[in-house]
Amino acid sequence: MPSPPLVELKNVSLAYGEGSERMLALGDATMSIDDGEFVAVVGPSGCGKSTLMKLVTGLLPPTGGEVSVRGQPVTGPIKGVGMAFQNATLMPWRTTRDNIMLPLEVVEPHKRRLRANRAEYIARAEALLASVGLGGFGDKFPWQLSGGMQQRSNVCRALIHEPQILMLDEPFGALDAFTREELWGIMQALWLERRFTAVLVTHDLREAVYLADTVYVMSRRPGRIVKVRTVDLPRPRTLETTFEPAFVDIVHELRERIQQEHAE
Amino acid sequence: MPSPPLVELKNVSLAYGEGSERMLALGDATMSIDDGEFVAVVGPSGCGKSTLMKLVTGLLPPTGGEVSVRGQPVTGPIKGVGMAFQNATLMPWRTTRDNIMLPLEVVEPHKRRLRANRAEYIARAEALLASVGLGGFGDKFPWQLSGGMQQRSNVCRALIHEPQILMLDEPFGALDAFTREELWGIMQALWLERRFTAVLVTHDLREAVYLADTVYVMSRRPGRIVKVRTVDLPRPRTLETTFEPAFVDIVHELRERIQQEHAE
Amino acid sequence: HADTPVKFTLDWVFQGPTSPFLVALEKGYYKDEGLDVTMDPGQGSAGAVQRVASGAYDIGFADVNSLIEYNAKNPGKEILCVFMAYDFPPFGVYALKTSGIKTPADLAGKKLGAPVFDASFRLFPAFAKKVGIDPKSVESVNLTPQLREQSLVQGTVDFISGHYFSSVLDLEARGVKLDDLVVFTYSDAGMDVYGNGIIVSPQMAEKPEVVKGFLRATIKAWKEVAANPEIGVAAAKNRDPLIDEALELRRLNMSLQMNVLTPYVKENGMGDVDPERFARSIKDVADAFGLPDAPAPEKVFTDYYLPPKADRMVAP
Amino acid sequence: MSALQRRAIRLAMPWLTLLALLVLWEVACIVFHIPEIVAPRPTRVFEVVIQRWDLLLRFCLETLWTTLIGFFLAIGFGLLLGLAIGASPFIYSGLYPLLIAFNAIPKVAIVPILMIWVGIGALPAIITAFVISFFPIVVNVATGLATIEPEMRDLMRSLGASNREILVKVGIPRAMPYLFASLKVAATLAFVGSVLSETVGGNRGIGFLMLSASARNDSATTFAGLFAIAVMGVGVYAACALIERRMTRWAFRGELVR
Amino acid sequence: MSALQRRAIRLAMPWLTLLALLVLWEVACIVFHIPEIVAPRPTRVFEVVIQRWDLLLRFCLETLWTTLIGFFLAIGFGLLLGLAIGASPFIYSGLYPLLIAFNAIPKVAIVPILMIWVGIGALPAIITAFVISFFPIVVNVATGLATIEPEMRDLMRSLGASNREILVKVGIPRAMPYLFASLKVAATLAFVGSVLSETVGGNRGIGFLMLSASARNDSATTFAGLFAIAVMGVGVYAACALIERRMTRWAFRGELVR
Ligand SMILES: Nc1ncnc2c1ncn2[C@@H]1O[C@H](COP(=O)(O)OP(=O)(O)OP(=O)(O)O)[C@@H](O)[C@H]1O
Ligand SMILES: Nc1ncnc2c1ncn2[C@@H]1O[C@H](COP(=O)(O)OP(=O)(O)OP(=O)(O)O)[C@@H](O)[C@H]1O
Ligand SMILES: [Mg+2]
Ligand SMILES: [Mg+2]
Repeated sequence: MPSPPLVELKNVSLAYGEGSERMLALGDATMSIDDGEFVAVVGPSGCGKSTLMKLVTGLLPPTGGEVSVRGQPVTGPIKGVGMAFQNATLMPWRTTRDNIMLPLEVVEPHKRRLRANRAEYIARAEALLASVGLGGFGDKFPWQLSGGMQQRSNVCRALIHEPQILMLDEPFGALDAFTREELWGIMQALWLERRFTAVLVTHDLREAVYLADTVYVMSRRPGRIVKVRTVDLPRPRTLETTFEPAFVDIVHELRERIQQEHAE
Repeated sequence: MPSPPLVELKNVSLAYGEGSERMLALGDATMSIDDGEFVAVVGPSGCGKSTLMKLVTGLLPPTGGEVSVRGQPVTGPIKGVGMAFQNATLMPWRTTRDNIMLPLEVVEPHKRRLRANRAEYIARAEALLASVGLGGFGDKFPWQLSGGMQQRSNVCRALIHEPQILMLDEPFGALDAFTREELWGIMQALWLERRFTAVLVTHDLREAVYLADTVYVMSRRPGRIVKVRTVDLPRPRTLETTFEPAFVDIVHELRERIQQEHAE
Repeated sequence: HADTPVKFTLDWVFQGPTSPFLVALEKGYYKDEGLDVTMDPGQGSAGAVQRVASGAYDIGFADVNSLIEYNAKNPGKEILCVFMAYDFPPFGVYALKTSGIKTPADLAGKKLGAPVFDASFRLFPAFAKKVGIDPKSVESVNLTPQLREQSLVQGTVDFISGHYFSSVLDLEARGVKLDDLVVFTYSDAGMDVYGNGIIVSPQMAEKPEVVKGFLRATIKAWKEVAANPEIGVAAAKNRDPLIDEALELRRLNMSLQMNVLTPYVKENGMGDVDPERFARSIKDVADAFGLPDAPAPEKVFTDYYLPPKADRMVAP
Repeated sequence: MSALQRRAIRLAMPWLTLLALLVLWEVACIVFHIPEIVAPRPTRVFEVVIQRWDLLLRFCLETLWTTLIGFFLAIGFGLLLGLAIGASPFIYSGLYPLLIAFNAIPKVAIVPILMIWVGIGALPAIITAFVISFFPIVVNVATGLATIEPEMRDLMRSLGASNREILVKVGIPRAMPYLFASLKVAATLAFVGSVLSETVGGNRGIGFLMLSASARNDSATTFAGLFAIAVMGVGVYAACALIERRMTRWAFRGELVR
Repeated sequence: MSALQRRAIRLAMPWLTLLALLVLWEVACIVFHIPEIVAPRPTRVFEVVIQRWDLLLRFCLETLWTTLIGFFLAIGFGLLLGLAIGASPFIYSGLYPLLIAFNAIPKVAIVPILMIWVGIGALPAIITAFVISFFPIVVNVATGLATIEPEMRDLMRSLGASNREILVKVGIPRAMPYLFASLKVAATLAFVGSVLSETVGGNRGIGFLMLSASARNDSATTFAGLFAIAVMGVGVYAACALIERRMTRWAFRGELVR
């Protein structure tokens, strides 16, 4: 018997604003994410992907339908989440290191352990920074970093407390192809090791197929799920995998579905 | 006799901070951009591309070397520039329409004409918004837009006053492939029509080759220009062009040079 | 055993006329009576009455007319005056000779400037009646003490009211000689109200030994100051090192001559009141203040705590 | 709790706290036998308010308009000087210390001198209200400007905007939340200023009324005056808060206070 | 102009303006024959300062420490209450109007009552300084909190942070520029408060010195007192500004004032 889904969305819709300002951002989303599944969401700009992320983590209450996590309806922000928002929102008054260590100050059990094990945690932060190519930048303030560097810090902050659910909203958009592909590898390794549940929003179909078990394609605003594609390529996937026909086929299939959406 | 270059950088270097905080962001950049040329700059994240943009437009004074525009050394922000910064920096107190109309309130001759011809300018703004797929969003505030929509507004703001020099810092990073390719077409059409000078920073090599006459490849930080590649494909280029061997070859050539940079 | 603590408030800052209290404090006369007195400057008589009424202070030095008003408005909670210091009040109004004001009758229709809490100002209606002008015909303007004399000099107001020993000296400091002034004191107009006295809180009134001791010590000091005003000025100088000794000496002498060492005091000693005159003055005051009914004299003043007459002969 | 209930409670809250406070005060007066001269019972004060309604209103209106004129002057000049200080390092370093020095000086000491210069009446009250409420506006506007994000400035500079344009297009909107914060302080200070001036000299305004009442030992009327000032202060604040909500909605878009 | 020159001018500016002002004043006094009792010439005031140096210093120190205690209390409680108001809509709606009302009331009217309660001396001065400087801090901190970017709040909420944690990790740092802006106002007001209390009652502090000097028509000493207060005010401001630069460098990273 398969384990029950970790996150379940049933006919979820969301409208921003009230009265004449009311605008439907997410039309009718139904999806279920298993524990330990890596999910990617793709779709045109403005279709409600970021909104979907906020709904899943309970940051926004849906205006229609139901969101449940581990069978419980979601009423507020759920626990054990690491989220990399689309805009980095690093705190300008903290150094980069302190920024990525923020979750450790808030999330248990790290919060409890932080004071006693500070050195160890700092080492962990430094290692994480180094792994994304930001070694030595821990002491800089976020506004002293380039756009891509801010984005990488943002990802580090989502990872550092080893969350069970990882939400990544276009995490690599501002990076060059090579840095990006390197980070795919790092992300996959992490996932293989820890088997957290991950939701990735991206515009890069190769990225989606490389990392995900399931890819959801969304329609234009108001967003609906128009296609669900399981990616059953064996893990670990490598850059070579991306040139294999099976991989390329999936990318093409997704591409076509989106194009259709776009042409409408 | 060829016309003298519009923008010329001679051994330009830039260091941020002072004393022990001092950090060389741009090592030694030499480039010259002709009037009406479309230039693309690619390079790894954090190599100084955004810094280069600010140097060219005179927003930052170089710490070494010399920047000159039309033969004159640059001492302050130069005129006739439209710049789309990497972060959208839309003003939260203005609606999207008012945001993209900001240059009209500041830049001559529009500034002078704005009051009398308000309706006409508003129509122009609306048309521009519609062309990037934001028709009907003029009345929304920037914080009511999705990330990709903010980025498109940002590009609109750089275009609306028909600047002679257009600076685009990763303008399409947060867009899906189709929207992005559509915008390439729009951008090229604009360029063909007005023949402004453009500098585009991007991580998408296909984007660079599609749009640019010349592509500059930068090294890792501190950035230097390590390769200059002229793209002599005929205009107008189309999406079909991107599948032609000549196009693909250039992309591969650039890709290899960057990879080499990355591997170091 | 420890000395009884007593909190004492003046009606105004430390100056020559109030220096006897400082002399008593400095020379340890209060201490000799077993009292531990702390002394603070005040912000006008009304304030001093309030301070004592509220129990924040045990004993105060205040204008008895203020006290009459307070007692009239707070029946059952009366504060008693136990010692009359100024047998004649220092109240008066002052104008410049150049203004053309010659007699009190000329004040009608003119503009009066004074702090609203100034006793002379409050009693002006009674004075006006005495000299036969309609108090309503006089426009009055509130002026803080710092402004009062300056406004007269500048002509912002036609005349001012205030304590004689304050206003005359303040005007002099602004270059106006006594000869250039028209002075109408209230006592000259036949208004024989009383001036400042020592008032005690109800709690303190129940400790006669303390009050009596306080009065004995104060009178002793007053006697010395009357004989030798310099020691008063010296005590004030000790307390407030910035004062101008010559000026304070003049102020003190003025107040001694005009307000303290009156013929009545020379004859009957300091501190007591003439019952008949006192009753009359209460009526006058109640009239001027528009009080519904005048308090009985024994609800305002008592001679219960006074030392024997022989001990109160302060005149040198 | 439904949104409606929340809203109702929010509207009722100030009245409830006020009521609680007054009841507490009344009870304290009775229990501790506080003499009326020290602090009259609220019921006594309300009695006076009702009895002397017309008188209070007349004096209040005198105070209100002088205060408002001073307040508006303070907004105008405060904004201008704040912008100047925020925009120019020389004006900043030249004027700021002097402004601070001037503001540390208690106005009580200045007002009599002022009256010697300009006479007695509404003018010194307006000037005092202006002078006292001016400074918080300057400080907050200057801080608002100084904390402008450099990205915004770069954007404007890339368009070739002059410093004045940067100030107008970015500086002023950006400083608005700071401005409105300061207006709450400035409005209350303006009342303090005009009332202060009225107590120092003249025979107009609620300050004069209160002072002469206190000289008569009529503390109920003095307190009625205090209440009246408080009510006017809250009125002006409410007006500011209303405009604030309209003009700086963007800054409060994520309000903790919802 | 080189950076060094700029810096030198910036440092010299306050002194130059001060000097200009004093010279202007001196000249005005001489030209318009202003009597010393109205406004003494600055040279006269300095004469007094030099003559009575020790005395002034003693009274100043008394004032300074009461002011500082009141000021620190105001920072502490102002921050707390500002956070409470910024964090809870109920506290906001329940307390804000009352605070406004209280602040519109001139403290001159309250201090005598206060003295009746707590007696005379340093305590009422501390309380007055506290009460008067408290409000700007509350308003600014509350505004700083209310204008937190919703993105930051979402980030904290996604980590499961409690409201208290959001307040501590985002609210407080975010409100710092607002806090420091208010401290400049609060510091000057604290001096106004303690001096006010000293003039109302007691025999300590520079306020008492000024009052007795003015009762004696010794206006040169009164003005020397004013100068002394101004100097102390600037001193406290300078200290605040120094700490501000250290603690909120991030907010001023793009300063117009460079
Ligand atoms: N304001 C600043 N203060 C200090 N250092 C800075 C500042 N801005 C940028 N830098 C540093 O300069 C270097 C180059 O930054 P820049 O923004 O030019 O990179 P970039 O090439 O645009 O990178 P990306 O592709 O990530 O946007 C980076 O190492 C960055 O840390
Ligand atoms: N705070 C908000 N208030 C009002 N409307 C909003 C708000 N946030 C988003 N929207 C609207 O909701 C829609 C979906 O936004 P969302 O950010 O979810 O898009 P997205 O799929 O993440 O797009 P992108 O790929 O461009 O980031 C958009 O049309 C946007 O205008
Ligand atoms: Mg998004
Ligand atoms: Mg960049």
